[in-house]
Amino acid sequence: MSAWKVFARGLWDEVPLFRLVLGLCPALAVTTSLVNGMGMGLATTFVLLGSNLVVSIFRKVIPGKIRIPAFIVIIASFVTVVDLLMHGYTPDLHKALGIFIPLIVVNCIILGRSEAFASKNGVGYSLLDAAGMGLGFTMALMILGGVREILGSGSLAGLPVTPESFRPVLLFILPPGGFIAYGLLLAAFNKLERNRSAD
Amino acid sequence: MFDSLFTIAIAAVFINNFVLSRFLGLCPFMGVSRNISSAIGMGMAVIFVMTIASLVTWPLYHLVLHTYDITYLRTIVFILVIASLVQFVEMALEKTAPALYQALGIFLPLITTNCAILGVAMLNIDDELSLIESLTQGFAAGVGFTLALVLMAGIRERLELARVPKIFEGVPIALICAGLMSIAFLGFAGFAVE
Amino acid sequence: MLKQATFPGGVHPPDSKEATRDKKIERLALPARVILPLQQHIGAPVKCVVAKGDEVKVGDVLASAGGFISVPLHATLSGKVKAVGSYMHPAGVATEAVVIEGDGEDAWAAGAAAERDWRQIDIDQLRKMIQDAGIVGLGGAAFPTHVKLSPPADKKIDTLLINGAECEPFLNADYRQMLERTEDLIEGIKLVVRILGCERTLVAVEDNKPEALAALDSLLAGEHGIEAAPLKTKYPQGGEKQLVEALTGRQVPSGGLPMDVGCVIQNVSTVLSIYDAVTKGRPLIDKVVTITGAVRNPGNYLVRVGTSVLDVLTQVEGEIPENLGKVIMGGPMMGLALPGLDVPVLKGTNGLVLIERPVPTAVHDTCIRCGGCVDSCPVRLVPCELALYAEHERWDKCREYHVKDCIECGSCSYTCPAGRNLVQLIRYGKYSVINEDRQKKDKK
Amino acid sequence: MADIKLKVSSSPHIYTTESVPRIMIAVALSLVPATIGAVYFFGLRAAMLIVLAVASAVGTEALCQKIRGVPVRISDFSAVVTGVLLAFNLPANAPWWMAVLGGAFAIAVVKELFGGLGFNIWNPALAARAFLLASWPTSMISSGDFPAPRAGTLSGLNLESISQATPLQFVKNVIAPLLQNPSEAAPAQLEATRTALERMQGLDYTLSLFWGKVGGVIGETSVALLLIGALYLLVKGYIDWRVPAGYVGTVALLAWVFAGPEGYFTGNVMLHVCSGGLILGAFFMATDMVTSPVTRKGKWIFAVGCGVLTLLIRVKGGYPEGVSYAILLMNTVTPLIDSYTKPKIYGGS
Amino acid sequence: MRDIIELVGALVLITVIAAVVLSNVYLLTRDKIAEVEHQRELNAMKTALPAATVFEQDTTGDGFVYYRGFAGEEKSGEPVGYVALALGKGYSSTIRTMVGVDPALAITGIKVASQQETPGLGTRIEQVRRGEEEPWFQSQFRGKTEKTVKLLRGGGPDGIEAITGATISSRAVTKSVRETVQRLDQVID
Repeated sequence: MSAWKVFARGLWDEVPLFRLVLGLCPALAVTTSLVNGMGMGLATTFVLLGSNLVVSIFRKVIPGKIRIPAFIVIIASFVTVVDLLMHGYTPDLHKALGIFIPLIVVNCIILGRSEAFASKNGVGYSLLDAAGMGLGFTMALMILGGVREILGSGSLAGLPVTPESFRPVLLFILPPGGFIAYGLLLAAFNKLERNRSAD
Repeated sequence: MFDSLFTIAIAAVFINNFVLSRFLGLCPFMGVSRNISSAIGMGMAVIFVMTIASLVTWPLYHLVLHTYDITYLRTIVFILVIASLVQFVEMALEKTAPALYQALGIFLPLITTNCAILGVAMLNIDDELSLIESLTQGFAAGVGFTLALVLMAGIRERLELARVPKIFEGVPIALICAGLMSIAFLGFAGFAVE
Repeated sequence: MLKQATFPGGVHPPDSKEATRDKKIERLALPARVILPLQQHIGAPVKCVVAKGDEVKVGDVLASAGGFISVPLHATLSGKVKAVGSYMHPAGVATEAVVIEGDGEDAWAAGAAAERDWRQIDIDQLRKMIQDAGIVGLGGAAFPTHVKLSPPADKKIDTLLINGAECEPFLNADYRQMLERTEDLIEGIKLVVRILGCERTLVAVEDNKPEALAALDSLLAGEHGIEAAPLKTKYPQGGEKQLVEALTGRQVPSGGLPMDVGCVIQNVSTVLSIYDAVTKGRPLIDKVVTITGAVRNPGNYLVRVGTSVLDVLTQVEGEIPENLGKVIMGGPMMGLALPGLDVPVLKGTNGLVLIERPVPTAVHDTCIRCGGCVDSCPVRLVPCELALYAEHERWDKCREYHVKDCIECGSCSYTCPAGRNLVQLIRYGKYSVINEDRQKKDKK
Repeated sequence: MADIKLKVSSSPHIYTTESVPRIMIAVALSLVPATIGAVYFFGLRAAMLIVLAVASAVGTEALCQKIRGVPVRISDFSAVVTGVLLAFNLPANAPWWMAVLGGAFAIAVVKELFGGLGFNIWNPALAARAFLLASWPTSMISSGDFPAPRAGTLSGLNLESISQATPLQFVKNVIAPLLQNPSEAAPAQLEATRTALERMQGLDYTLSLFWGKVGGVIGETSVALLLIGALYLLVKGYIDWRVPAGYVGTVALLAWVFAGPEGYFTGNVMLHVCSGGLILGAFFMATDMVTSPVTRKGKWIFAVGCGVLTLLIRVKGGYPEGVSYAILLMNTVTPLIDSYTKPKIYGGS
Repeated sequence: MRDIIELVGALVLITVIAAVVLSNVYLLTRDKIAEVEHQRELNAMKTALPAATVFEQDTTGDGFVYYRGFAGEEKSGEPVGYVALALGKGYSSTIRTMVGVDPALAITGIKVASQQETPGLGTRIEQVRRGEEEPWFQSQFRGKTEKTVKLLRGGGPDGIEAITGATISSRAVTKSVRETVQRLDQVID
């Protein structure tokens, strides 16, 4: 497989959230705004990069039987690092994302990539894979966050983008709106994909 | 004391339902809600593990991590504890209660990656709850999860027979359902529990 | 008189019986030819004993019983066997049938038409006579009657129910026979009681037939253990299970028979056929059929079994109306829509209902879950959901929803405002499940 | 002769004269008295909201059916009913676009995404109301914002600030807090509150609720007009009496026991029954066939559940009326109720 | 058996390495985090009591925490006011509000530190109107005293105007602020 393919897979064909429907909890909980979505996406990407890197380096040393717990420890370590760094340097974002930062540890995407990819491939490919998946996830979160922020708050990245007469649809920044917006986006994605495969 | 426990329980089940308003445990919520009987099985397993996880993580945090000022290890410790707990519960059940193991067994391995378990353990700490309050929250969160899951399963069994547009089949319509359920649960907002 | 008995559920279609209610039974002239499908009952197949060219007289055996759960078939016309071959059956499939061309003489086979006193005959002999006369349940099921009259020793029968409910709209065949042959009917009932040895007999009649009830009441006044039982007019009051529940409060266990709760049910026409067979040595060769609907001469006619519907209608109507859209053999709720007119009247035929073009059809909508079908189902199924599961071929769910208990009465389809083909879908589910069961059994 | 073509179909060969459009038209007709009432009470603005909601619902239905590639069946009137019921749940001063968006949400998201008529899980009108309430809360429930019907107001209560709140809002937002924290209020204010409360117990007040002299959303105003329509549906057999009976009965009982201002068994039953949209909800929305159980036992459970939740929300919850959320919550439970209340089949063990 | 020991050993090793790495990251970020938290608190206190630049924490015998605010660089002399945290049970969360008073117990300002009320309703306690600098609801509290901190239709100098449709949140803030002012009254003499 070409390096580009490894990278690009996460951006479209296997984009988490729209294609694999993984990592739902953070996707819905924190995407009330574009920035939150991006923050969560980047934090996840960081953990993905780190865990894929470490796992692929030590993939031949880690005994198969304790593979999963070992991966979990590695992932949890990177999550803690992100948690601490964000607390120190992006305190507002850290506050907004709350317990969903430590919960990155149970995001199935990360363990999934360690298990399915990094434990079987070299460092370079594993990093590319992590970058692709991470960016795909970030992108998806940003789309979801962006849509919800525009509709629910009338702003994007905190800046007002709608005319003053627009009265934001608060539902979209409430929990039900998260589910509904995601459901609609997912269907839109299915539609795109069907059109694409029909061509 | 009893009042505060009641408040915590009602909040976790209805007002801030773990699934529908806190967005915890969504993967199993989507994955195991296709039929009612497995939803009940999964729900029971989650209630069980959540309660035990609350029971174990609380002292661990307050007596060990906090005492030695290594609270930053919380994530790593909790996830390991929960993972081994699930393993242990699975083995113990198999030995002592084979019938229960038969019923819950297949769901237990799925629970390790259920963020609601880790989530409740962390919320117990963040909300500064006492041990008994943590236990209550753990149990109630499990009940809330089960409630949402079983309701969803009932709905999805009916949806199987509905003429849902193609692009909405499967997860998208389930998400819309979750959204409408969540709208219905807004009715519990602002409950004054004394 | 008993309190008007009934069962939960059911529907109230317009009874449409006025046109033929007061029409005396008329005997139709002999047809030129009869078509007699060999298999006219549920059970073991018969063996054809005639061949093309054979001369037969009325009452001659054409096919002999193929076992205990089987009855012979008799010639209903004297003449010549014209063919033994494949002919269209009212159900729309071609089946093996014997065709007799009449000689116009109506000569009876030897031994027929002898007068006998049933009180003198031994019970086993009676059963044998009933089987030999080719008698099957005439209420519609066409199950060999002698079998129902031979309960296993471990099943104590305490109640005999005579089914005169005739709950199908339009039909009056049973009603007319109850009025015109009341005494024969009562004799026949006593005959059956003697075979079964039961203590109590109820003659069930819907309360829209007060004259029949009155006639029975007056003749039964002095009788011990036999009484007329008025039923609320409701479809499907004449269903076996519904009758048992309405009159005895018992429920036939799922998958079981009325016998399991100590009941035997015989239709009014069946009882009269038994009476004719035993006392007159007359096998089942003709049948009272109500002809009604879009016809000029509605009435109740005594028809030779095997007469083609075309012949019957030509005789009654003169010529077939051009705008004829549908012919139902039986009642409109459970009857068969005929594929054409060249099909024979069968032993179990009790009516022909003609419908003009354009044939009214249901508008098909989606289920709005009104629950009407749930309230109307006499066996308490949930037809709306069951039908959806059958539509999606979810046999596991069909089982869970007890699809095999459906009696196919059609109440659900009748009552459905969305015009859903509920009973049709459920029937599909039922036979698929039964097939699945059979395959599983075969594998073992 | 032999060429006569007979129609072959499987039994039964006769059908009821009922049909889905007939039922829906009857429901729409049953809402006519209350609609006339709404226009009388709130003027042309109410008429405009109703028309917009109906137009939006019907238009959305046609559009969705076009997109889905199924026959357009707006003539079954179900979208009309949804539109009217949605408008009935709006305050008369709601902005016009809320009626439009609500109608579109009800049909597109709550009904057509599930496959259209018969497949939706939630009552479209109520879900749309909840959507509007969550999205633009200030336009939906502001206290003091409800226009009073022209036939009279609550002004006799001498508390200017609440003169146009619905009675239950008044009880929840004004009376209850005052009685809980008497220290916050001036003695005169407290006295006035007590008087108001007493007045609300009286027959005169109940009658004014019954005839429609008290503010609220546009469809709930007159109990009398709603009951005329409900009676029509009951006589026609299009709604099952069990649902409204169980629902209203439960609310009445629980209100008497638990909703008293001064302890148990002092609740004002008529206030809880005749206001807060209970009659509208119990007769016209909880009875929605599609979203309520099909079995009789299930209907009882559904009705009692609605009653319990309604009163729970009124007494303990954040909203003063509770009817729409109670029904939506029970809609959620309906599939489960249905699968656990299957009747015991004939001859089953 | 040896297998198991090896496996457990490997896992322990991984965990220990992880712990060591993490403790170093922790040490690196600890001060920064502490500073961030301190700054956040300080900002809230400064909004509540703008006249003060430094604050001194004190705790009463029964555990009530409050701060004295001083105008200069030093925590000495007469305090320019006091700050304490008010906790009020709102519609769907506990609303934490920093309350500042001057020595005469007139409110100098309040700052809602955290809340999770209903968006669009309760959250309007923090709403800043277009073209304005500070949240209009909170700014009403400035200058109010224990007597005038109460909900009043129309607001004005004698009361607080509640947020339309969010009476519970409004009352929660108002009530908790009033109680905190009362508490401070007992503390300062």
